[in-house]
Amino acid sequence: MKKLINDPANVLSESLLGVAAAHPELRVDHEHKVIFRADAPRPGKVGLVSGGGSGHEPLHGGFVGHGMLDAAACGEVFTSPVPDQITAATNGVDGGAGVLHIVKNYTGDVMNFEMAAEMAGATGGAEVVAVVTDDDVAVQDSLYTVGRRGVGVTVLVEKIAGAAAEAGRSLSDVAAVARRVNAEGRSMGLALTSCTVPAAGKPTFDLPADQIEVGIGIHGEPGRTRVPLAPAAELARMLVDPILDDLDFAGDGVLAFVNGMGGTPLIELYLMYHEVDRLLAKAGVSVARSLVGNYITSLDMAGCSVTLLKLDDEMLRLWDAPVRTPALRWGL
Amino acid sequence: MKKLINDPANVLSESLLGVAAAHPELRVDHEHKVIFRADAPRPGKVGLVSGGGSGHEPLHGGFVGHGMLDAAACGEVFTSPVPDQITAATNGVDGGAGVLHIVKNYTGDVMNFEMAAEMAGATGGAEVVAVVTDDDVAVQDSLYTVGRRGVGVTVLVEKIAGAAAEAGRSLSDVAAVARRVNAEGRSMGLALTSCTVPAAGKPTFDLPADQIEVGIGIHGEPGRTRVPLAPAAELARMLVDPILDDLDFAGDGVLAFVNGMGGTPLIELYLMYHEVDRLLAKAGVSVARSLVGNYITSLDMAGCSVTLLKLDDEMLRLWDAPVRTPALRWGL
Amino acid sequence: MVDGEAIRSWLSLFATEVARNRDLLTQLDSAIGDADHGANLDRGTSAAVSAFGTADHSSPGSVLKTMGMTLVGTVGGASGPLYGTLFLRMAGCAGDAERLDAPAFAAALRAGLDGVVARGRAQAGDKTMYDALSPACDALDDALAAGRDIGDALSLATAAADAGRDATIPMLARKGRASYLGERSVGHQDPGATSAALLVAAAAQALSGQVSA
Amino acid sequence: MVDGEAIRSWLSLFATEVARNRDLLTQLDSAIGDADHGANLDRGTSAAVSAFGTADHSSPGSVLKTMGMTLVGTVGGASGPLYGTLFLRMAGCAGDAERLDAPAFAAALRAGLDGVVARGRAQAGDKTMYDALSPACDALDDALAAGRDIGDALSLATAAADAGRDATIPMLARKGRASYLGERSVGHQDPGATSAALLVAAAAQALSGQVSA
Ligand SMILES: Nc1ncnc2c1ncn2[C@@H]1O[C@H](COP(=O)(O)OP(=O)(O)O)[C@@H](O)[C@H]1O
Ligand SMILES: Nc1ncnc2c1ncn2[C@@H]1O[C@H](COP(=O)(O)OP(=O)(O)O)[C@@H](O)[C@H]1O
Ligand SMILES: [Mg+2]
Ligand SMILES: [Mg+2]
Ligand SMILES: [Mg+2]
Ligand SMILES: [Mg+2]
Repeated sequence: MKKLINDPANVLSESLLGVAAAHPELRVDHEHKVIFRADAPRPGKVGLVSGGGSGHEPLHGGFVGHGMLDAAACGEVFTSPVPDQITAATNGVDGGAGVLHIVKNYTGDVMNFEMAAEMAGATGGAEVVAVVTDDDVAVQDSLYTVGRRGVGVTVLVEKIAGAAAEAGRSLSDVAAVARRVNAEGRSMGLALTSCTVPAAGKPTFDLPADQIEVGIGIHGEPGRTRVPLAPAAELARMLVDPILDDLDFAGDGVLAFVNGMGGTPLIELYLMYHEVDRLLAKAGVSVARSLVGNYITSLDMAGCSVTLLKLDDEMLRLWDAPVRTPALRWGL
Repeated sequence: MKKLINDPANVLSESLLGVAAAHPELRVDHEHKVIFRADAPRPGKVGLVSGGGSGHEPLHGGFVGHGMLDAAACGEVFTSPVPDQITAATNGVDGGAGVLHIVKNYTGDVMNFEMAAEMAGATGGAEVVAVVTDDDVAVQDSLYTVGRRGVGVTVLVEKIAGAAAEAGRSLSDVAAVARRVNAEGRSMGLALTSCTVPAAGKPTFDLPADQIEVGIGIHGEPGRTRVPLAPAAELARMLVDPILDDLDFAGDGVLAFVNGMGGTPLIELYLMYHEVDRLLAKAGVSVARSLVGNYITSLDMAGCSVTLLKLDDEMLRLWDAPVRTPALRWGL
Repeated sequence: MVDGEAIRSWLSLFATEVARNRDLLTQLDSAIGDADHGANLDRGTSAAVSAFGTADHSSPGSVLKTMGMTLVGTVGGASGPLYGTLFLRMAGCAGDAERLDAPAFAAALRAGLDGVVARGRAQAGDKTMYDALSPACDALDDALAAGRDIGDALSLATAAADAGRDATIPMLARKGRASYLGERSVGHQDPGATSAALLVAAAAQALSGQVSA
Repeated sequence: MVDGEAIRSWLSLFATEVARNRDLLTQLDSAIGDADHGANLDRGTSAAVSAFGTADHSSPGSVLKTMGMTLVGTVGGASGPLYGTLFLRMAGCAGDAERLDAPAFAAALRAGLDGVVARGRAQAGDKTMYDALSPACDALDDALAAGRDIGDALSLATAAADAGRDATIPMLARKGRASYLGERSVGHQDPGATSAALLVAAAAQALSGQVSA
């Protein structure tokens, strides 16, 4: 394993020291491993808390700031944060208007956020509403399973709900917007290589030089199927087709998001964006906004995911609203 | 070789199609492979042109926009653009106030930009001044060699000179600022892995699992020395010490820039930033601004570089000025 | 009778076994999960052993509560809340009693299992820790009902847990990360069922002497 | 006498040899450069062969100009301007002449070499294409001065270019990317000297018959 680290056990805490040093506009609670806006809590504003396992950077800590999250609770690599961390985040952003938890749909994340919310309820803490993201069409949903994973749409939920909260909307409003974004968004990803979890010390899975994993999540888990490596045009089809099969994206326009898994260079992501854009044009789906880059990653994994979000006027306005975070910034 | 591409020969042209599709605020000349600000040329404003081999994204195309470059000429992967491309870029941004060429110090880049400038001179084209960046302390400078490579400081030159041009400063002023940034900046990089050039199809060099290359550039070339992999704290010393040995950074404050080579996750870059920050504090160097992320990359190489820039008041003001490009954006 | 000290030796032994099997657990989790079960659980059980050093262990309930709180507070992921809830529910069931007799211990373990189900809604055959824990509880109850002593009963429970763990191999996962793999989850042993079997085996080893005493 | 057609066959043969040795050139450039010399040059020489199809080849100068312009316009990197300048300077020296005799051809090649030096400021021993081209020019001049025919002279030039190419192996690079490696550049053959030796060998093969005709 080749990484820019000291002891694998300290990757997260030492990285947070770097975040604190590089970003005076953020405040890091090193004991609880929570990244806050320096000006949190903002009285009267709904507080937005997200969090999850680390290793997906810039998600979530890179999305803390004006117009997006108020705090991110950082679990160990690929391990959801514990309730104490989420509670510290929740209390730290509680400006009296309630707190929204944005939770990716993984058993661990859901349970730890639930336990934190139960504690907040039991101790008369902030009013908490949770929105769970589950946009990954690779996972067959059914009554008997845990349902789809939360992946790329999480970034869009954090941005759009963040803008709604910044605009002073109520907790139930902000939660409704967040749920709508999740409901209208779908994702699908593929991996060219595995990633290496620092504590594990070797790649999570072995992938022969001519094979890829399709239908992966963001935790280095193997995908739904292993298929031969193919040209980008074909790979784009493997990602876009299941998304278009799952939801009708005809309408005013979509946000098209091509996301890198961490180890794939931008030149390839833009090439993929071109292929995705072509497929959407062919399918009669018009693109209103785009996002290309490494936003929700899986450590050093090579690969990408595609997320489409069906925008309405309100979502579009909130997407365009100013945001000022380490990883997403405009208008400020 | 595992890449999100179709034919290795078309990586650049297809990626540029993606850039054009994703960024309506840019205009891409696909024939010449030049990325322009959509509003170029800006009458009365000094035009900023940079360029070089591709594979370093977001450099340079991701830095085209308000407050930074007016155009980027995109050579094939790791191959400087040809004079025609540079000429097309130069003519396309000529608003009557002259054009600054920002050239990284590589034989190929320097010669191709020189030939383009000679042509502009011979054909009565725009007044062209070239500034060559050469900040890499890994390379021993001497009268008999080609001198240092231009690496990380190039990003800072483009931002700071871009702000000066946006403010309406003259060509000689903008060039002077650019030269000052280059003169006050130093960089050093290391690689944990090689990168794979699409046309070559396999890694440029083999690196055993316990070895790293120190003193690398941005073209996947081997470094000055191969040493055993070490903890991040030690790696940071290998990068920071030669920089501090080369230039006295005492003063008002530096811009500390930890750059990823493309395949290294952000969590590691922030961890490295922490180590760098500690070393600077110990050396009595105060940090006024920071930048952490993948800004000048080497395809999928894992590794990082450190750049320090000794800021003065003017540079600081120009660094903070609004910028709106795909990869660096604030204040707008 | 099981006192606080006995519970402490059980859970300390579990911690030792988790540390010893850390790489195995992570490797199993690499195949069908995210390669962290060993690191997660080890972080929690080590923290619990440290906490035992200073915490109250005058009663089984207090030790179990320390264990549960520590796991909830340090493990994260799916296994943190699940194991945490298991021990917290055991603590709740044990109450302030200074000692638990065999049926009381079995009842506490059953309460813990119910907590796991309440939290994670797993059913038999979902390919989770439930598939090792549930047969173990059943075997323990049956053996005690049949008049076997606690040592025998815990040995039978261990065998049942091991069998339940092995039975996860052919299962198609319906809960946890392995469920994302669909058919590809078949043929792999569940990491959580594996750690759960270690927990039961540690009980057999640590408690059978104590209880018969 | 060398006419435009002969120059065209020389440069076409060079293109074929570049294509055949593309991987070798890139591999040499991987060791001490950036792994693109084969791809770069092949892109340029293939483009030149296409350009020959439509361009004027009534004189050596016109073919050499097409070659030089095409390389400058398609190769990029260091070798594009250098090889481009070499052929453009050859074209300038050849002027409008319909045929070049052996001394005129040698003079044109020498002018090309001077262009390479003017552009890249390489000196003997810097570990560049100069180290193959310069001995080739010297050998060609010497052989012609000694009254040898062009076929023999180009053979001797080829041997000199090959020897010059091989001599780059122990050199410490002072120009081009390889110079960044310092001591580590020692022990590797320079890619540009390797392609330059192909150029000279192609001349020997394509021109010796023609010129003696
Ligand atoms: N809903 C559930 N009910 C019971 N056990 C579960 C459930 N979901 C997951 N598990 C158990 O948790 C184990 C994984 O734990 P761990 O790897 O620590 O957490 P994570 O899956 O969050 O990475 C699985 O092997 C499984 O036994
Ligand atoms: N200043 C120079 N003068 C002569 N030849 C040079 C000079 N610099 C580099 N070269 C030649 O160019 C070759 C490399 O060409 P190429 O790989 O195509 O360009 P780049 O180095 O820009 O990637 C070297 O092997 C060397 O022979
Ligand atoms: Mg996990
Ligand atoms: Mg090159
Ligand atoms: Mg796991
Ligand atoms: Mg090269």
